[in-house]
Amino acid sequence: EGTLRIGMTAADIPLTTGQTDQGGEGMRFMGYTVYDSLIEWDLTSADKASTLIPGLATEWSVGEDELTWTFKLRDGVTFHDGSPLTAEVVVWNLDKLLDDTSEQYDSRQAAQGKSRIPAVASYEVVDDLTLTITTNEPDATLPYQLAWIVMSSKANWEAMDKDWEKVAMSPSGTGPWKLTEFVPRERAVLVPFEDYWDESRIPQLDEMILIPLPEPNARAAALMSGQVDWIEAPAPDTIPAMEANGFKISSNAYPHNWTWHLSRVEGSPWNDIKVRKAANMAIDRESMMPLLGGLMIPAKGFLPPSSNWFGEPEFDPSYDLEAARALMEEAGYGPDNHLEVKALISPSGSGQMLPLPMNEFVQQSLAEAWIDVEFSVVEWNQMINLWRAGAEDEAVDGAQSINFTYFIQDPFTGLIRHLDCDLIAPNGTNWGHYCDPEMQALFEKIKTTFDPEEQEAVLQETHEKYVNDALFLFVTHDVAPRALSPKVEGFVQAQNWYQNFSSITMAD
Amino acid sequence: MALTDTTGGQAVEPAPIEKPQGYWSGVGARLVRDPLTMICAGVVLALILAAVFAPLLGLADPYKGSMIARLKPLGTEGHILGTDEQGRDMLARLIYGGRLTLFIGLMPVVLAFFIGSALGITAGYVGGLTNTIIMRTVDVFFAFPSVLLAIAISGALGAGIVNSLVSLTIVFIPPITRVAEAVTSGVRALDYIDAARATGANAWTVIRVHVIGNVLSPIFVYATSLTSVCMILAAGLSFLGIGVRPPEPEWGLMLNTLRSAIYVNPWLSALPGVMIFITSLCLNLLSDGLRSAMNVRD
Amino acid sequence: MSVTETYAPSADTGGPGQPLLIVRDLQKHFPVSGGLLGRTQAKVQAVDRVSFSVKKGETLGIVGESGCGKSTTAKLLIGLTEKDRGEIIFDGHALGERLSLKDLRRGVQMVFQDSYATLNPRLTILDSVAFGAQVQGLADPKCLARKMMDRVGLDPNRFAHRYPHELSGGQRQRVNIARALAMSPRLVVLDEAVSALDKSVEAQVLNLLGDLRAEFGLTYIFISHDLNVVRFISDRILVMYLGEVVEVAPVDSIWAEQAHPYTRSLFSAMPSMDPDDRTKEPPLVGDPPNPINPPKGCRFHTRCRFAAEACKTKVPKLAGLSGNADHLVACHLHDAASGHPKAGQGVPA
Amino acid sequence: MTKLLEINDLTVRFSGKRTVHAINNVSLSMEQGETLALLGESGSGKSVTLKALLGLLPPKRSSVEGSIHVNGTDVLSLSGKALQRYRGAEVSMVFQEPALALDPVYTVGHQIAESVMRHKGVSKADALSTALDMLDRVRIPSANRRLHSYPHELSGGMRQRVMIALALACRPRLLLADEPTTALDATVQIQILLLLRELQKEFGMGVIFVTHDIGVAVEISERVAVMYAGQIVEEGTTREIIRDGRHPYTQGLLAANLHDVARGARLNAIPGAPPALEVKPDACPFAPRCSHVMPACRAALPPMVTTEGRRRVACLHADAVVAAE
Amino acid sequence: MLTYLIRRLILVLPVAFGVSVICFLLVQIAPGDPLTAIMPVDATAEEQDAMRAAYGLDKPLPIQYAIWIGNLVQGDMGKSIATGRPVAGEVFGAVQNSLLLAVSAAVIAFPIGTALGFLAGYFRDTLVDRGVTAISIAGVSVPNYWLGIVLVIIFSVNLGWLPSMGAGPGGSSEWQWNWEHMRHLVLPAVTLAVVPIGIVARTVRALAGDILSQDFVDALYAKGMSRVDVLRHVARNAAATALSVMGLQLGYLLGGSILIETVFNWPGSGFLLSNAIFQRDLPLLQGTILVLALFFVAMNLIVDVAQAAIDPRIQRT
Ligand SMILES: Nc1ncnc2c1ncn2[C@@H]1O[C@H](COP(=O)(O)OP(=O)(O)OP(=O)(O)O)[C@@H](O)[C@H]1O
Ligand SMILES: Nc1ncnc2c1ncn2[C@@H]1O[C@H](COP(=O)(O)OP(=O)(O)OP(=O)(O)O)[C@@H](O)[C@H]1O
Ligand SMILES: [Mg+2]
Ligand SMILES: [Mg+2]
Repeated sequence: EGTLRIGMTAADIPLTTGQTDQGGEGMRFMGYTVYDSLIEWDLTSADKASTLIPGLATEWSVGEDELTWTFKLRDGVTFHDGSPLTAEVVVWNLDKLLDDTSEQYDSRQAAQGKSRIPAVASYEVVDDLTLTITTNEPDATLPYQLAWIVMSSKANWEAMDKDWEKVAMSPSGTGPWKLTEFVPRERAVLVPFEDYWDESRIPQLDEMILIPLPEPNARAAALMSGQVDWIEAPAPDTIPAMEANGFKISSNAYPHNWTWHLSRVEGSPWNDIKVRKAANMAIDRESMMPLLGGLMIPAKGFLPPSSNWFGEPEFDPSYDLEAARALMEEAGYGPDNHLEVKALISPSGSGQMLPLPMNEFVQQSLAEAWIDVEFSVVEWNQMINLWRAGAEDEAVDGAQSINFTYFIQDPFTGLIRHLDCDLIAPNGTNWGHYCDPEMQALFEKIKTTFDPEEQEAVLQETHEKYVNDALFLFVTHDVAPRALSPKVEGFVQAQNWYQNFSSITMAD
Repeated sequence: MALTDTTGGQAVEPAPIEKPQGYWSGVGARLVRDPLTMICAGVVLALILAAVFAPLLGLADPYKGSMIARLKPLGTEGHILGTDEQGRDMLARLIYGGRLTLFIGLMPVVLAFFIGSALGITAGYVGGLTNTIIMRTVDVFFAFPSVLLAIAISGALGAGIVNSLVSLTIVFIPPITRVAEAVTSGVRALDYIDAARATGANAWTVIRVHVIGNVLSPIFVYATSLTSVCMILAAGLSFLGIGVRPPEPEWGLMLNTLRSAIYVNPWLSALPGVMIFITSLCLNLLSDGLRSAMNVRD
Repeated sequence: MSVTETYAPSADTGGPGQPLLIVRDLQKHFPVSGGLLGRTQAKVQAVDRVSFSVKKGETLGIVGESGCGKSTTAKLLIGLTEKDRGEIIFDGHALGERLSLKDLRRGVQMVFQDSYATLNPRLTILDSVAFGAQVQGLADPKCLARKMMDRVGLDPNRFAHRYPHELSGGQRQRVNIARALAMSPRLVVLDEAVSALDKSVEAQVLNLLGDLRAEFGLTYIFISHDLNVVRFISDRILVMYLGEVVEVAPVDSIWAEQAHPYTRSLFSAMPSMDPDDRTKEPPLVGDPPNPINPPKGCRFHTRCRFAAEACKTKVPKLAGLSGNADHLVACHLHDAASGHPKAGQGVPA
Repeated sequence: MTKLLEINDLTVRFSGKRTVHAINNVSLSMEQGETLALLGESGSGKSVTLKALLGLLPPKRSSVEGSIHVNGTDVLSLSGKALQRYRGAEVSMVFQEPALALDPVYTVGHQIAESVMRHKGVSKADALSTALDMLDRVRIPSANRRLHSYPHELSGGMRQRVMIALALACRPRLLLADEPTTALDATVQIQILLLLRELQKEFGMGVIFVTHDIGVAVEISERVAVMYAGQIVEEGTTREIIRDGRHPYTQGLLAANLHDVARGARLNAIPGAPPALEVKPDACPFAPRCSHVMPACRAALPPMVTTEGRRRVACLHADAVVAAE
Repeated sequence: MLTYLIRRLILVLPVAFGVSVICFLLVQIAPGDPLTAIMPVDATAEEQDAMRAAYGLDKPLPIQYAIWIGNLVQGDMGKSIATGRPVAGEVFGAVQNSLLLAVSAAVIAFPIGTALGFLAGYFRDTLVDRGVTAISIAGVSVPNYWLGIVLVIIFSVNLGWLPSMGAGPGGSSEWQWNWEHMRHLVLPAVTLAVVPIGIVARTVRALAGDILSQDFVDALYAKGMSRVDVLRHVARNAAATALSVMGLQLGYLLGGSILIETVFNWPGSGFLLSNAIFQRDLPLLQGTILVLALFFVAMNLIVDVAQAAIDPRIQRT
């Protein structure tokens, strides 16, 4: 019933051909709506952290060699164009991303998808509904990786003269929503796919319209003047006015953090665990709340406290200035001997929340513990480059930390990529050049523990080490706020980057 | 010495030595008699002085905020003009903000005035091929509307004070050059230039003594009329996020960062806009006043 | 110390017999651009084949209709406009050979018509007058300027620090004269120097010019379109038509007989001053033709009552009258060999 | 028969940045069909007199006193439609700079026709044919083509002919000509003067011809009024003025004309310059420049001495000077 | 007239060439890597190189320019890095929307500005004049992006009369001439019109004042013309200059609407440009600027020709 108009933060409609761009928001609105992946996130509950569930694959298992995975596909799934989903189509989709000699190779989708499945070495059709995927080394995180990869229709691509440009205008997936209208940068109209394989997820709405509205105030004004029914990431200061006018604010914990990634190169003051702990304890996270309109979860570790992988770390980074100062004194600093550090921050950036005021707050807090922070403010794009370049790069100009917000939804993005010795910049995104044998062993263990429950235990152990060693400056977690018109009903905000829109209805 | 009186009686009355009244003192006198212009000059001067001597005014630290004291309304004790989204004192930020705003609002015009005048006077006086080269190049820049050019250059260079200065200076050189060229070739055609050349003076002397003095004031008046445009544009760049970077106080940027506060405290978030408006209004009026004061012939 | 003592013109080199200025075959064509690519399409033949000489101490008057090239000639003389062709010889030295432009400008000065436009509005009178002397590196230019101002009847104490707009037209023209004289020139070119002035002021300035000429031994080229004024001040008169010299003669001679039909028309066009004998017929019809494409042959033939076939093709030469070699005229009627039906008979009455 | 023009005690003062007493108690009268030259130096108030006659002075910045009657109509009391009917039909004007007095963006034909249409209420076509006829009368060659020319396409003399055609198109009773030949060459000037003379006879209108050139006045007019500092200092027939100018200023002007002056002789120039008229003159305004000045001249305005007929002189020496000659 | 037209057209060529060079160089001076924005943040160096080669960013500058200009003359402005779609299509769609906005603003601004300017010029130095001068100075002094925000708060958020963003309901930009769509135009067009109102009023005032002080106005009165007639003459005299000022203003409106388009989320060229800047989408940035600049050049040309056509004083050979 009804039309839901959504104001996105993206400046453009995400890539419609399959593998989306525009980060998490892209997957949220154009990935998991129009498409499905073999393995998906469970988005039905608001109360617990989401876990992986079967998607287009109904079951999967790894062989004795710990390298070959076998996937059984769901029977009877059809694309919006009517063509059936088969193992051949899945392989075709993987080639689209990984095999640049294949006809269907699409550099734009590959740019988005390839790096998500580093473990995949080869794949093969077994029968119509069975395929195998072989990894280059044992890697138990493959299911998480595959949750990134969505399946587009091969038949549609062929019908569109094998031209991805044309596919973009009229794409076809297996997802609960069909794209019927697409005006770049302006709007995309999604309607329910009545033949969706999961009847419980057939959308109740007549239409869902996506509108890019990158400017926060334009979003707020659009919502309040009734031009859209839903906006992503309302600016905190607009929230009271919205609530006063009857708009609803929906928010929930999800795997996203706002942190200072610390440099561990030689000479960095952050190499001293006392300093790291002191800094963590110097921040009064509760006092930061008003700045964000209460829409934050104070960090107690790298992952949100509600995460299944949080574990039970001994170190509690909660505010304790006395303790912090004591630690600093132990480390050789004091009121007359401040520690001077340089920090990279950026004035804006996707998902960065309110980087300037938040960083200034951190700066003031650290000053209380005799840590004087000098900011090096760079533009967001530049910041990404510096982040890739690593702490040792000249361009970083001696900065000893970088302020970043991380998508931490799976073992790789959540834990491994930040501290793996093999991913030290520029090979990967271990910005701080951290390398610790113990940690390395834990990462190895994650990849080789194929039993989900055991794996969870290892992940917890890893995160405990993150916290106990105070490897980051843990500050806060975003809660993915969105403002909804009072007419929007039935939305359940999952603890995830992605959301389920099928349950939503519009009141009259 | 015996001179025949051909003077026609002018020397009849005793001749008191007349006080030399220079051109500029004349302009000054006319300006002083123009109340509106004087008020505007006062406002602009006050802003500039406040900006320059901001540290001596005993203001709050414009960079130091407090999360508890965010977005306090106007008239709050200790924060007459309230506080911004980070709890920083608005009065202090507006005054310190004047520094950067006026700097990147006025400096490009000043730079462009010197560069453009030099180019335009050269083109206008020398003429010929030099003129063609300079003016055709200027024509190309004229093909870009000023806002577009400023945004394009700033957008390409990225945010930052220096980049803003560079892009705005580039934007304002062509119009000033064009005016300078037009004025100079106009003056070049006047008889007094011929009269000066007829004395055997070289080109540089003629330019220095006879051209510059006469072309500089119209160019200057024109340049002053650009200051308000430049200031609005500079603030616009910051507003777009390609001008001054946070956390520097700058009116355009403050306008931007306070935009969402409009729902909390509309008056507060209007303040930077009001400052820009008042300043550019005064600059415009000042420029008009200057124009009429410099017009010797009436 | 009197003004005369400070007046230090360059030394006379050729003796009194040597003309102060000889101009030969001067030509200036201004390009007019137009057409598709803005190329030069036509030329304003502003000055063509102009030759004359000026004796030391005499005043040569130049008359002619508007646009006939009087000012251009004047500007060519002091190099303000670059000549296309021709020779300028000042006191025996040819410009460009033994005479530099700067030296020429020291010896020849000019007073322009529009007294206002020739003064820099941003300079005080004193600075304007002293500028030339300063440029030429003369000693104490300010003092010299004050003396010159005094000499032309402007009390330096009152006027030195004024600006041009604070002066009347007559006073400004005095300033212009003072400025020219501050350079101690030997030849002064006066381009319509009194035309813009009221009659009563004009008389004052003419008196002044006469006095100065006597005092400093000046030579004048006096350009005007007022025949009465030219007659009053000149020794000889040169008549121009469309960029060319049509007649040159001593004043009395030309007043007695205008040898060229154009000159005659010009003289007849003067208002009569006798209420009982007013002009009956306009001596000429129509406006002067456009100098962009002047008529071929004798340029006056389109308006000349006596024009014959020869006039349309053949350019008349400037030559002395048979009875009066000082009286030069360029007309086929006076040239027995011209082929004009009435050649050699002179202009009919 | 009513007088063509009757000006009584006209006084015009401009206020604004500077106060200028431009016209001071000027009285003047003209018979039908008479030509009068208004002679005087720059700033003596000639143009202002003509503008006052047409009600063209800027109403906010000028104050006008006295009276002006043209054919019995009180001009100063006219306004609105009546004023429009009067201007151009009863009295019309030829300006000094025809290049400036013609609207540059309309063809000359249109500009003449416009006037005809307004006063005669005829159709545009008829008005254009009247315009064509007028252009013919002022001897413009190939008038048909010129009808569609813009002012800038014409030479100076041609433009002035157009101005005259425009002014005469509605057959005014009085033509005001403000230095119409000053900007022209001598050869063209005489053509225009003769043309005006001829047209004046043909149309039988009165003409006021403003000039500062005595020679021009002689060529065109029967009578001459000499103006100085906003006053008429002498009036008489052209012959009287030329042969027997009585006011020292008139004499000075005659001498300055250089007609019949020996070459190189010293001129008998009037020294000094006219007064600025910032205050209303309460003595003879010419006194500071006059060589015959007496204390009485500086004490009060000299009376206007009317001698035989309509001849008058405003000078205490009016008779004495004659004796001295 | 035809020769004039052709000559003006020929004169445009070097300017257009210069414009293309500037547009091309403009993005070359940009620091940073244009691909940053579109690659997933953790893309490898190898993947980045592949991307770079795919976009031809690995070739030397002159060659890049030659390729770019070569494609350009064939109507191919390259593909947007961010969206992969052809730049030409994106830009022309956006320019249409901007043009709609600019023309609407012009339709509001020019008559109002002209009327105000005429009034002020005619009633020079009176209260009317003062009032108009005040309005026009305020108009050119107001930062219009700020004014836009204020108008949104008043008319969209508080009063709810007019929409605050977009070019049509539901973000749709398929323009239709109905109230549903035109409502969206009101606020941005009015905001954008404020500056040109000021400028046109000032220009027309000066023009009218100048013309009214010319001799021919006296001459018109002298031949018995009424005030209305005189005003007609004044208007005709002012037309050429006023028109050229307005033509240029229209160009400025088109090129200068970027701030307003950002405030109102108007899917025009300015909005596109600001996206291109923040995404470092070089081909798009180049293309947008180029099209806008060329449009401006064309506008100048039209203005010149129109001016020559209505003003007999301008040489038309
Ligand atoms: N710089 C120039 N460029 C082009 N044409 C010129 C230039 N200077 C003069 N002319 C033309 O040359 C011709 C002669 O001009 P000049 O000024 O010498 O005439 P003049 O006799 O002094 O006239 P006037 O009496 O009006 O001063 C005119 O047709 C004029 O238009
Ligand atoms: N509109 C005006 N406002 C103020 N003063 C004016 C105005 N018009 C004329 N005057 C002044 O009135 C006086 C007479 O001017 P008018 O134009 O009548 O002189 P004129 O005799 O026509 O001189 P010219 O020969 O120069 O045309 C001058 O001092 C002039 O400055
Ligand atoms: Mg001349
Ligand atoms: Mg006059």
